[in-house]
Amino acid sequence: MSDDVVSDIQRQYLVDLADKGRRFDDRGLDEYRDVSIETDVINQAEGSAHVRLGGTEVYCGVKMEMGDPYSDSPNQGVITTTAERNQMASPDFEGGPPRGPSVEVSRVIDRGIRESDAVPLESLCIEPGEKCWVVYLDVHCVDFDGNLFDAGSLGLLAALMTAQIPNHRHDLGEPEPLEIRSQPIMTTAVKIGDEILFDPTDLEEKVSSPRISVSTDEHGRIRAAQKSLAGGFQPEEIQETIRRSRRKAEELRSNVLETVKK
Amino acid sequence: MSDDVVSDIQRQYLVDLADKGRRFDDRGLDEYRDVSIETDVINQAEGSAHVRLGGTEVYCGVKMEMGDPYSDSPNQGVITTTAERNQMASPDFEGGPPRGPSVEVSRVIDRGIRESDAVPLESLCIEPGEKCWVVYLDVHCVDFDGNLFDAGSLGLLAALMTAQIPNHRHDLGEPEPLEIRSQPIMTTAVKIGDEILFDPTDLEEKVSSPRISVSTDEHGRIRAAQKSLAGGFQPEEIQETIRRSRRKAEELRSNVLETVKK
Amino acid sequence: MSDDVVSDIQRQYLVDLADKGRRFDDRGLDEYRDVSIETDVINQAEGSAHVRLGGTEVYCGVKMEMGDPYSDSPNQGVITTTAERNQMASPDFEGGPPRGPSVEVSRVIDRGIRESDAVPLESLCIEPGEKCWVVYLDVHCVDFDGNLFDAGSLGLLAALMTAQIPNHRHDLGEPEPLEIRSQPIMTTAVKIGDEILFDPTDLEEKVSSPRISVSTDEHGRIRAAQKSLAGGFQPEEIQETIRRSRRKAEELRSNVLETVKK
Amino acid sequence: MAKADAPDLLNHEGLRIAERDPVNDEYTYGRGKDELRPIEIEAGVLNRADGSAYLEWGENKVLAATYGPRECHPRRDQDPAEAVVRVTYNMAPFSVSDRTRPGPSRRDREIGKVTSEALEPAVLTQLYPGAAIDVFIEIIEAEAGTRCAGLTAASVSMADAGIPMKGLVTSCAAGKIEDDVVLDLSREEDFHGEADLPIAVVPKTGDVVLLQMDGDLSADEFDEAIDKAYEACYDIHDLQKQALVDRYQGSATNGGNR
Amino acid sequence: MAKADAPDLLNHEGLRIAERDPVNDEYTYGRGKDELRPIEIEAGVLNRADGSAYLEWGENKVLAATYGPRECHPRRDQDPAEAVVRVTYNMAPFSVSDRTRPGPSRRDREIGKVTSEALEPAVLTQLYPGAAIDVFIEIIEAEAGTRCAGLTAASVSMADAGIPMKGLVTSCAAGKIEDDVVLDLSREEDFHGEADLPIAVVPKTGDVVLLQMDGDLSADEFDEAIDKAYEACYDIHDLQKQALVDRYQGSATNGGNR
Amino acid sequence: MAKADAPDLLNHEGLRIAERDPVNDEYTYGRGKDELRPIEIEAGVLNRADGSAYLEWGENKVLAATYGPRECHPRRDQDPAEAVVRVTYNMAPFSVSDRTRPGPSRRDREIGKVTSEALEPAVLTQLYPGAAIDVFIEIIEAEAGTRCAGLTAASVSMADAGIPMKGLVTSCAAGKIEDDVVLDLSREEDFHGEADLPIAVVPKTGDVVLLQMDGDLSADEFDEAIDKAYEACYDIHDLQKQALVDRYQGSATNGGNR
Repeated sequence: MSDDVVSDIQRQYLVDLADKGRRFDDRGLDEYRDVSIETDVINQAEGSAHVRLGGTEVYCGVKMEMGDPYSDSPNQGVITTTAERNQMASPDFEGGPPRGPSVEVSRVIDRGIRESDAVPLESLCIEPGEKCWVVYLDVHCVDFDGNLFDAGSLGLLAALMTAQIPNHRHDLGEPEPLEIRSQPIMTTAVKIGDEILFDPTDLEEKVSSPRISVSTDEHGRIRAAQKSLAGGFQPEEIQETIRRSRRKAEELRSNVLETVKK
Repeated sequence: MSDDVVSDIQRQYLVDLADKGRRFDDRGLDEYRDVSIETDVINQAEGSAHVRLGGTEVYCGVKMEMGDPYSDSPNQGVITTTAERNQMASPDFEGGPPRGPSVEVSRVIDRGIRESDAVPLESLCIEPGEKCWVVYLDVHCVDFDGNLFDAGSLGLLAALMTAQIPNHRHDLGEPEPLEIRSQPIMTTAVKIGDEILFDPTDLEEKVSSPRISVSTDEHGRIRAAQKSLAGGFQPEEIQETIRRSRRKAEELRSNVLETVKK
Repeated sequence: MSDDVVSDIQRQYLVDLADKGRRFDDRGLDEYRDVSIETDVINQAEGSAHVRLGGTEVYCGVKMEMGDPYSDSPNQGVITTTAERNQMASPDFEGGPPRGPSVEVSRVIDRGIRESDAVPLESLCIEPGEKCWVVYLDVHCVDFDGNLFDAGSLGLLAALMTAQIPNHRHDLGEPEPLEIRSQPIMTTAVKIGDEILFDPTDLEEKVSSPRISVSTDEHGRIRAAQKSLAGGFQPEEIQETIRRSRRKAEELRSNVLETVKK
Repeated sequence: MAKADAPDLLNHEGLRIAERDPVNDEYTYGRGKDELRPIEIEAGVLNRADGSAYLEWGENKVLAATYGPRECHPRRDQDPAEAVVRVTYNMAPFSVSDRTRPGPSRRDREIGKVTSEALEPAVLTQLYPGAAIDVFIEIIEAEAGTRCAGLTAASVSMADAGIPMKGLVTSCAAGKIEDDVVLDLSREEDFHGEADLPIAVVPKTGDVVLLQMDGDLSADEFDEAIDKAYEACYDIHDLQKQALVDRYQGSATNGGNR
Repeated sequence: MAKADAPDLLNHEGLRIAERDPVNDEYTYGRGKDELRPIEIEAGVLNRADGSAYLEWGENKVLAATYGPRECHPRRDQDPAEAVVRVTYNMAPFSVSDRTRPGPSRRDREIGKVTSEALEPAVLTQLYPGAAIDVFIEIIEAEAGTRCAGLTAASVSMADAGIPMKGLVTSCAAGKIEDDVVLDLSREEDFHGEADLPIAVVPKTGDVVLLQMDGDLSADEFDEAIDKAYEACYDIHDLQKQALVDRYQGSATNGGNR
Repeated sequence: MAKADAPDLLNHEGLRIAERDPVNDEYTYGRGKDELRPIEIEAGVLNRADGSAYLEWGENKVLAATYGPRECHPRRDQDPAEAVVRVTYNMAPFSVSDRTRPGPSRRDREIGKVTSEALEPAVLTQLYPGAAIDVFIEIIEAEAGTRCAGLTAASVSMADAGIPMKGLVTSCAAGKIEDDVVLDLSREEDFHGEADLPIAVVPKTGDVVLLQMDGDLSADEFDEAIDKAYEACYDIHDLQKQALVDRYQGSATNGGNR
């Protein structure tokens, strides 16, 4: 499937399957592909994770440097999120400066973490108005078969949960874990025909279907959402999807995130 | 007229008309299209103006921020002028980084204001060598039918004349008007056949005719000039055009600029 | 020869000649084209040189500004090398941001100078941790017939050897010469057929031959090397070329560099 | 998102800020929880574009222009099976409190992408295979809800350009302030509020074609916010239609609103 | 533009600065008001370019090269009816007092544009529809008047490349110092003077094809400046023609001037 | 390149640093002068690429992917006579001690260029005129010798993609520490050592297709370094071949190493 365009026959096939509650890889509509997370895979990073979500594979890194707080938030540190659609990962990914899809994935993953206050910005203050931690969150996708939003979000959360503040590098004492105030889980679904399917593959994302990503915290509260790609949802479909998203997030939280060592 | 290239027939038609002292829109050779200026149209800006010059329409904004003076002029503030040829305004305008024509219009409008000392840079000094006002002048063209030079220059002057220094935002006291030392008016003409026509439309600018823009202050002194586009002028044509430009500038000054509230 | 691609016939012709120990311009295999160096050609620069190497012509400039040392090397100044492949110099050179070949020539020339400690970075310190000299080395190629590596390296060395530190511009006293700790000479060869030819022309660099550049200091020590272009060398060819490179460097040193006034 | 030094966003009668006196930093209350800021739309305001619209929404001032269907450059953007809808969303440098650099920011490019994905479903793209429909949105002045304002104007500009569509696209946001779900956040509410949820709807089909949300909502609040914004889209849809009617019945005086 | 700490630009005899001793910051006077700085031009100085020229003008050192007519890439630059003249004007990083970043600045791009518009009217572009004539101007060292020097050299390089032209294009500036209109400003005069007015002329037709001006001039001073610069262009035109004659009569020794 | 505060790079037995305790900043010695760091290679690790490889070499972690032969965009990169081999070499932002900005740096672009020139001689490029073979090297974690690791992995990924080649390309470096020529510098050795000389070899033909060097070497030391690195390439070549055998005999468990 090295082509950006999916044929009508492929689309119809996926729609027909969905009508019967089935998918081309025999998963259930709500079923995620196999997920594995390994943390502390990169010694050079303060925190890191290697995530496989079916055929999608990402490395996530947390780097922390000392920097200047913004003048309008002297008591806060800074978080910057970048998600790269490396050309290695798919024949569809382009080189050159980031275009819409790359910018979107960076910003949506960023909002999922920022809006849930996963890392409280005040906890990154070193000296008010003078020095703070600048935290770089990088998602590096090396193999792509859809649903980069969930793989990247999960990997960054795992990397954050296992990150160590490098106090020793700046004569600030021993390394210590980052404060994690909340653990948002993003779950993504597409609509094919009249059905909602979770954890879409690249092919499922390409069949002109609308997609919705929802970030839920451990209290079941919605912290971020994004509809993207073609087409639309009826409002009741969205409300139903939100409820299923919250359940899936809870599942991922207990099945996958619990394996991440604190 | 969505094409950059004008046919020989169109060109010949305009030349024939000009020979008879006429133009395709029935204006006189020295006649400007209808001009309207509305100021204070953008609350977020320190000064602003909305200008319509025939079918050309621009928004001009003045923004002031506190910044550092250049080390070789510690007693002066900084002025930066940008004129955007937004793709919205014409099918001929290109996206991407600014090419020659966009750079030229920014720089010519900038020189018209800077060389006439319209805003004395010393008046923008807050604390010598430490703090000064950085003044951003932005011309935002949304509809284009030629003569962006005059529309943009007029709009910026009106925006400057009505701008308020935001002292209150930096605990420097009450807002106060910018010091305006001179009021340069730019007038632009093209040569079609053997005739000089003022305030050219897009079509008139496209018929391989040379163009000349002249900036005149309220004492009738020439402060900036620029010949551009194809072809050339005989020296006596230039000298004659300069004199007509000064008259037109005086007219615009009394008819249009006087409507701008101080 | 305005085409990047060289025909098989041309290639075979050059190989046949090389087999007989000859070249299309009648030079010997180890023979350099005429070299001329003129220094102090640009008054605006702290040091400058104009080099002709056969049909290749470059201007080299040394500019020194006062700047901040890097925080991890407070006692050192900064050197930055840029070599431009100006479109003026060859129909094959492209505009736009530098691509691989331009980046390579900058970096290889830079390493030749940096790795031999030609200008000791500590000698550029003005006030530890506070102020240092930032030295810009620029190679500006205006005519290109191959072997930009050697022409640029030679020109920069000559420019450095005649440069004057502009102390007077910063109230630091009289101008004084830069400290030159070593004088690295770069020599470049290509392999055509089974022969090694020094100082290749543009045509010789294009016939899918591998190239090797070696930088040797005045003690005959190797300070930098770079193989580039297509194809490869047998290890004994490299070792033999290194020895010939050292001899050629010594020749250039006494024949050419000695003419540069100290 | 609750921040210190916030003004009261709701007064004792449950009314919202209607106006702010910038000099004395005092607020006038009066807007209801389900009440939109004032909206005015005018179609056909530009000469060069094939279609255009001007929209004021609170203190937002937005222009939208449509060119096309026309040839698609560069070719890599082409789709041989249908027209592509390309949206450039841009903030004028003087449109916000801190001057922005000219040219689309990363935020602008994300909004451009989701806006094009919201407009495309309403367009009969298969009528123009290989072509481009280029929509330009310029935010002249920004308050809050610029993406909703831009999208709503863009859709009118496409209709004005005669692009064949299943229907207009309409956009509106709901949000949460002081634990209440309310319609159409203003600048202060956006800054001090707890959540913002902009959506876009194709009223003809009922499809939600844009949805973004950030903040903190329970599932019930999320539902309530969707419902409020969804319903408001139908009201705004009437304004869009009226602007087009006025345009073609000539009852609008060109430049009347501006 | 008058600035503090300016040296006397005219001495008591009305003569202009001829030289400056940088060590003692002292000036020698001697240049007349209508006198050009020394100019030397050599044609055909580069191997690779189809045509080239080297020019020294005061302390300006300029190279110009012409390639073409040749295929026009990218295609969007093509004109099906005639050749396009594209000019890249660039300052070498070491050409000015403060080192500049490699690559054309905004100033360079403006000068490239107006230079191409000045050269194109002299070229028989309709002979090569769809083609490009690419002119590269490199300022190796800059004093003042680099655009005039670059344009004058560029025109010679085009003639050297055999581009069919109605005539050469010649450029020169006049300016105002201490209330006097004078020819061809030097660095100090440009910096401390009150106005600068560079023009370019096609001497064969008498057309003024480039004109820029900034500063402060009365209408009469403007006329006077044009007249002075215009007349000087005819003198410089002779130098251009001589350079081409030398080139083709072989009387120039390659590299003689450099 | 000798720097202050360097640890002893060789202990009294002439053994090299094998490990560093980052907390106590203490070193364990044990590696011999001609001993490589541990290397593990796995072929066929990615789903989307036509061929891929994962390689660990000391603390370096590298992925390589090959796409092609495929259509060559943009056209200016095309060679009508043969396939072009394009290499993109990139460091992940978190791969090094100080976070790097996403996207290839100038260093990355130079390495990409010389790597493509090292790989191309081994490819039967004339079989696919006009096509592109695109190789992507991602440095996930960097110690020292990343270009050798990347090139060695890239060659395996090309074989895994079925690109017809004369043979694999193998890369290794030698260097100088404390006046001794040793094989395969580690991070501390690279930082405090006196020279580094990476090469790449096509073991089938014996050709050296990449060579870079910086530092300070006598001619004899240069020869010795080449010999050491050259010999080691043949050992690493065995590991490359074994990775491909494992891949096609299915003895590798996908993801085993990672």
